[in-house]
Amino acid sequence: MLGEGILKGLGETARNFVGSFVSEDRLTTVEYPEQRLLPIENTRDFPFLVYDGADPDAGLRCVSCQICEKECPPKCIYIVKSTDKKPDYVGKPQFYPARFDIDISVCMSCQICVEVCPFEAIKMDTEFELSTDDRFGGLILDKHKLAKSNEHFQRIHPTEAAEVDARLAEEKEKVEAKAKAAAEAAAAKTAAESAAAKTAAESAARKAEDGSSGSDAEGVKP
Amino acid sequence: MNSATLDQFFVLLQHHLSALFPTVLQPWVSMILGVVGIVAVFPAIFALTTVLERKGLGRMQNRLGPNRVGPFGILQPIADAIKSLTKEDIVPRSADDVVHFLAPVVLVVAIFLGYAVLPVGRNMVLLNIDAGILLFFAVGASTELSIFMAGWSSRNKYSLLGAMRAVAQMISYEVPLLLAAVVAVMMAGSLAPTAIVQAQGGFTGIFPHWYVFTPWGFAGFALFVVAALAETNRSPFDLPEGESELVAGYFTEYSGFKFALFFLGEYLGMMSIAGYGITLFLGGWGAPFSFLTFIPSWAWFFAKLFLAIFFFIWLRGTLPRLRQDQLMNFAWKFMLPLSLLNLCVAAAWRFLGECLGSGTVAEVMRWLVCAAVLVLAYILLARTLLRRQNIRPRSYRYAD
Amino acid sequence: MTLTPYLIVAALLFAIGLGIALTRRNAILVLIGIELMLNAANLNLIAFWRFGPHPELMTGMLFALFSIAVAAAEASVGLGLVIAWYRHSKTTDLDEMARMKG
Amino acid sequence: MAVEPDLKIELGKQGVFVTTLNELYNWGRRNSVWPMQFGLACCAIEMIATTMARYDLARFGAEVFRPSPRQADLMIISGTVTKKMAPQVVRLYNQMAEPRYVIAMGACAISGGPFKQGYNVLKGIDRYIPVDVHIPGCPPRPEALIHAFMTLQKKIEAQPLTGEARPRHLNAEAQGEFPVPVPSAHDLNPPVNRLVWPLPAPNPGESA
Amino acid sequence: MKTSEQVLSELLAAMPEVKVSLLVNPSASAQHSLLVASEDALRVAAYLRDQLGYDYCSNVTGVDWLDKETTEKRKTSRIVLKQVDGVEQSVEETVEETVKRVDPGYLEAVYHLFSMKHGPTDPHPPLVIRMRTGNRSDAVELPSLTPVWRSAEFQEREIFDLYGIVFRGHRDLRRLLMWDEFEDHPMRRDYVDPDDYEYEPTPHDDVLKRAEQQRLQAAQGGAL
Amino acid sequence: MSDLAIQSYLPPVIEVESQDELLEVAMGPHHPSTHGVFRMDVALDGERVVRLKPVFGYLHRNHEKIAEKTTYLASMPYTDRLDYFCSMTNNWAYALAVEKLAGIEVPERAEYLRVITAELTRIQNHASAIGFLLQEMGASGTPLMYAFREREIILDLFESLSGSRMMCNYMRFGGCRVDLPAGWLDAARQVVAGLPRFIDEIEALLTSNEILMARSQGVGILKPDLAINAGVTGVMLRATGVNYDVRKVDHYGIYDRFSFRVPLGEHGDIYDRYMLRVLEMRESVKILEQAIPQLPAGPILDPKSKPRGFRPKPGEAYGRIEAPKGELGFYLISDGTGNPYRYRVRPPSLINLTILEDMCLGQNVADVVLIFGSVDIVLGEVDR
Amino acid sequence: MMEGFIFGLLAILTLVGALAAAVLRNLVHCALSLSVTFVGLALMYLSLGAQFVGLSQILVYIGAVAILVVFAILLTRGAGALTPHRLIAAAGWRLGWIASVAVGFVLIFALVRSPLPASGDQAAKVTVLQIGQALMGPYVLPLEVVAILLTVALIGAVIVAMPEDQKEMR
Repeated sequence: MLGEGILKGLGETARNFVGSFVSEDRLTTVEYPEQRLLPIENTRDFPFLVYDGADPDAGLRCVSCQICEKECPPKCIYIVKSTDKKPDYVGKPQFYPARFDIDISVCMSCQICVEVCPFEAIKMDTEFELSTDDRFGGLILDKHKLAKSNEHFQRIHPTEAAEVDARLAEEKEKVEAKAKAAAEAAAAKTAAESAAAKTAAESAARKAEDGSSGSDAEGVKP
Repeated sequence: MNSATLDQFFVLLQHHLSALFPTVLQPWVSMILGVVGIVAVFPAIFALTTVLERKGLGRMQNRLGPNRVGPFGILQPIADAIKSLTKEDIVPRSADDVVHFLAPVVLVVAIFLGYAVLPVGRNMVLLNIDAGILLFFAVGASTELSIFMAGWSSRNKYSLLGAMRAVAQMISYEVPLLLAAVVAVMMAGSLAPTAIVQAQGGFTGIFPHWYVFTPWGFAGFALFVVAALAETNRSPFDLPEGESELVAGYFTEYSGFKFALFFLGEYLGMMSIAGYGITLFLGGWGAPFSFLTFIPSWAWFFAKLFLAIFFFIWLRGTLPRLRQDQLMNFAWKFMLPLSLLNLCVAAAWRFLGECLGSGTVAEVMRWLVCAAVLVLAYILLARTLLRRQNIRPRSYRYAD
Repeated sequence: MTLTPYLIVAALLFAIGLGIALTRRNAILVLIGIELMLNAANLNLIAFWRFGPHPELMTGMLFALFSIAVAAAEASVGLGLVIAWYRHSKTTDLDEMARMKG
Repeated sequence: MAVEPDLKIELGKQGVFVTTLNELYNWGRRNSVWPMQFGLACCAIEMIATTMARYDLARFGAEVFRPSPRQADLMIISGTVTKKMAPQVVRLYNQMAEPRYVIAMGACAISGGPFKQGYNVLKGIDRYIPVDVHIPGCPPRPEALIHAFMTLQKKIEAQPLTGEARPRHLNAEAQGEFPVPVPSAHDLNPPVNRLVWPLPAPNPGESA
Repeated sequence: MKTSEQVLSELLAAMPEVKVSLLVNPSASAQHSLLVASEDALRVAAYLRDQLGYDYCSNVTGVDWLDKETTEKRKTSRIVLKQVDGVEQSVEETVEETVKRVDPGYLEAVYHLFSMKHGPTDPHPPLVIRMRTGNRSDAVELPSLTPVWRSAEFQEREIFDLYGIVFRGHRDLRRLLMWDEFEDHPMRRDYVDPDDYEYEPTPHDDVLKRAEQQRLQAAQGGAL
Repeated sequence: MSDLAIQSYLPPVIEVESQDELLEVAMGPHHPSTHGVFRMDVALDGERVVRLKPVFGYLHRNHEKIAEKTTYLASMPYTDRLDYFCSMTNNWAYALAVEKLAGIEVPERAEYLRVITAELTRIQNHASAIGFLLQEMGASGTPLMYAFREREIILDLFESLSGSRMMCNYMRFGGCRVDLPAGWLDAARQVVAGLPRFIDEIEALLTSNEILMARSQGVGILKPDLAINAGVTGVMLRATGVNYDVRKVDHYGIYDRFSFRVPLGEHGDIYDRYMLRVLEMRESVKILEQAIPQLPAGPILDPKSKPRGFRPKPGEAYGRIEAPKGELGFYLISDGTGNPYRYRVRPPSLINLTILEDMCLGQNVADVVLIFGSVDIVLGEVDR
Repeated sequence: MMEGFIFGLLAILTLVGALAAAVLRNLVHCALSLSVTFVGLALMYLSLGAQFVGLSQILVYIGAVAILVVFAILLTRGAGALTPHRLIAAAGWRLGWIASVAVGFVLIFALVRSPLPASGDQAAKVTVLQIGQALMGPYVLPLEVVAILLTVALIGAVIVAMPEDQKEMR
């Protein structure tokens, strides 16, 4: 009969109105600046560069292989490779980015850079409060703004970070064991050994540069 | 302070204040005080209503609504007012600037006039004239012209279409609105709002003699409410400003202060029509139960007003809007016959009362007869309406 | 106040209404003129009722009421005719209507 | 605009009163920002989500989405502005009454974002109209929009009403109408409004 | 449903005069297609729809095939008269020469057809029919299949817009996506984007170079 | 060729008394009800629509051109932005086409994950579509709010799975990108358990509402033969009574393992479309209830699939799925390089609009808005 | 004194409105100024103590007649541009004005010369109740006639203004 459906609808809204005072299901508002949603672990927003230790410059994992720059769908990464090298987390000398810019006014948060990075150097941040009235100053993030510590990574993505840390530690162990073995085997040939390490690192970097190979971390092992 | 003084608090205040002036000026001062009262109180309620509406809608939609400006967001309308008053006032180049300016002014002035005869409490009416209800309808009729002025002067297709719709709708619903109101006038035997309220004054047991508790009164009230919704362009009859088709209806081209005036006018119109609905059917300033009469009359009036406003908000939060032709059909093919029938039923009620005499059995008989006629008519009319529109619930088949 | 000023106003109103009806070409405006003349008559009725010898009889007032009702009827039919004519001939110009003769 | 010049003079004359009036005015403007009902692409959905129950932009008094640009204060450019759409956006902006604000929501609105390699995509709406707040993200989370909204509020609050730094709408010489680009055979004409989008430094990245 | 080969043979059986051939798709999907001559297309389409039940034309699209320049080395053997030991003899000699061949480019319209009539449970690969224009510049007309399948209406307009194929017999052939004043066909493979990266803040070399160029130009010309 | 008598399906021509009495209105591209930046050039005779031309391209973002300039994988995040309500199904359709092109198998667990995410997507899309339809009908947002309330819950699931609320970029050629995080399945089970209550609520609010019925029944009627000829798919098609659901037709993925039914309409009007969306939500809940407990263990990505250096053999493929809006297809031509030679999206939203003119002619303007809303389009997909 | 002042204001309002309706070029402006006249008249009735008639005047003339006129103008596309000067005036417009001015003159002359009752001090209090009783009592026949007239006029107007094709449908 005419009016029945309308009354039913009115009942539904009334239920929600009353419910909003008594039930949490019926008042789903999260008052953002004061309250926040529980962080979701996988959340991704913009990339950042992970560094180990305390010094962002020294501990940056990025070896400036430029894979992410090539694979980035909207082409928002800009890398200038350094001319010199510095040791990475296993102590192997590597290139590092002299300049690493991400234009987050272009970035589409697709995570492809993270997927393709063989060095676990670039990860996704969860920071979203980036609105600014300064388009260039605020939205083009340089190396210093991008660099965030591994602790930060562990805090925002604990599961992934734990995995990554375990893998890196394992690698480091392997490398150290190898180095130890090599050192024991050829303790005398110190000069020759250091030269070999250098070539290995170079070849790894070359491999990494080549787009078709080096898709996984194994590729970098000396 | 006893309850009687509290009840007459504002009347006495007006009296004492005007007594400070020389005798010649006293009626004028008293009048001005009344006007000031209306002009101060109702816009304040309007401001409160906007924030309550936004919060109420929010609650219906599982959210909070404005709550950051001032405590509980209560200062929100003040911020809106400051913003609106200082916002640039744009008059479109091709617009008719005089009419464009006059339209909102005429609207607000006309609607304020309607408050002159609205009794907001015992002895609290600005003009106690004989033909008060007629004044209300006359004033309501002139708001249509201002809406037309707004739509026409903007020289915008959407505005003009919105205005045409609004005027057509308001004219159509004015008829059932008037006819619904006439029932109460008939019974009270007066066009004066105060007399109508007084006619609903007494109590049977603890229950009051409000017209809404009679079959014809209830039907009249329901019809009045529906027509009032349409008359004030509230959901589900908010077609003139139907933003899904017409952007913002007749005030599309209005900005800043003038837009605020329209906004004000619209809400004042809603409150005034709600006030008359209360006066005609809900016993005006009367208390709902005999043991509650100690609460001042004006408090009852405003309590009822807020309830009515809440009802409007509730409807708005629930219902989608009708289409123009359905709206018209509804007015002419459903509302009009039903309200005419309701007139007859009211007359019958009167005569049955005289024929059957007094006594509980006679009362109940009368009640049942009148109610049955109305319910029957309602069912018949509703059925025809739905059948003509070919509306029915459906069932669905599935393919595996 | 006396009766005369009201009657003068009514007379002026009547003259203006007559003027509109006689001089404008638009059919709607002609109707407006006729309405004005009716209103002038109404004003007369009310004024005579008010200043007449027997205001308590309400004759003038009631007559004015009926006149308003009749005027409303007249306006609705008149405008309906104008619209119908406009549908037919696409003009509201009386001179042209006369020229076309249907 | 009628009120503004008078207000300005008034404010200039009276020393102590200025701050209070200034504050009151900015408080009113800040707390009653009505956005225009206007969405372009993906970000529009997040904008709608922001007004919905969980995030509830209404708490800031900003759920009054006005369908008509005349009554709106804020234009949230939510999504990709294509070259075909750009003239309409500028026209809408021109129709808004002062004071008016623009939030460029999402990568596309700021710079063309992921689609900036496209031939029909405008490389940032700030080529044609002044933007007050940029929100990066694709799309930005609803909280990010609220954050931008608060950033805008702070910006309004900090605006002095007199002097050089006064907002555009109190500056009589400031541009009111912005030139609307015309679609032509290969591109929009002009491709950029130099008054809002000046020539950048040779290497803007360096300065950051 | 039938395979493309079966459809082809049925078509040729019914209308032996039409020019239809099978194009084999070497990829894993094995969705082969029928190449239909443009003058027969409408008849073939109508037959497919009305007789073979392909009542649903799902996808219509254009493809741009550029002029293809193939260089191949060919070994040709020919008989040459040579002085061998003073005597003229005909000797067979193998010569290697490079031949440059230019296959003219063309635009292609591809239609993917399905059947709704024949069973909502019968899985079938799409029947693909294609039509080719004569070249990429002046002979770009193809018959419109909108009269047969209404679903082609907007898609053919889109192809007209983005590829520049002119569909004869289309009821409303205007640009679909780009504005009406636009003159290019942007999905063609040789289309050059308007140079509007000028002020991109993205610090990529070429963009920076262009920004610098623009700056210089502006400094010289003082253009706004 | 003119000797050929072909039965064509063309929109009706509305007779008008005189052309100059028509009111030409351009609804859009910023019109409040056009779901973004769509424009309709409408000619009105009074309130009756006598001519209607849709105008597209205000959101033409050159998706196809960009895809042809970049690698196969890099297009995946762009597909998220096609129909920005349904990134999961877009991902799936694209992955399916590439899998067909390159002949990649999908592990079983990944197939289940795809079904689960796709059906969740369908539910939130249909809920939002109903909400927007009611918004157009002027319901001041309440149904939309309820729809978005549930959508937020589903988006939370997506976010915890893929990292992003809307732009999931979750699927890969030959599987999915990441496995489920801990506790996801339980959360999903809880969400699915709560969905019937939500659908009941929406139905109580709307289904028997007389105003909704009055506005939608008998309005915007679409005939089945025209719908088929015009390539209309999805809910729009099934509301006319044609039984065609790509999930059932193509048996793609693992939909054969679930028992679900395809609701069919009868009148092909707005109300049928509304009801079909509601009923499809219920069927999706059924699928989810079956799929979640059945989820097998195993790998989620085909080992042949690699993120970089993906070069399928030359050839072409057309892959399609039943997206919430209709048949979403991807047509790819490979020339053996890392970039597709031709990349084409078959957008259901665009093709479903073909019959907009047919449905709207002769109707009231207010109905046009509703009819348009009932088609359920997303401009990102229409214009690409 | 006060009464005279109010009367003067109202008279000016009424006459200016009427004059504006007579000379303005835009039809909608004419209609709007006409409603100003109606308001002026209504106020005059009110000041004369004819409350009921005054309010009825507003209800009927503003709420119905003015709106009807405006609608008619819109429906006949007369609301758009200004009417060109040459199209405002009817063929014999000079004659018309002369005639109307003459009529007005004669009327006023007659008024001034005729002896009129100058009472009106006794404020006759007429209540709505009395009007109702009069309408239901001695004036019941005219009331019925007017009612029938209105109904017929309503139906007639609808039929006249209905488009041809719809008429045939009935």
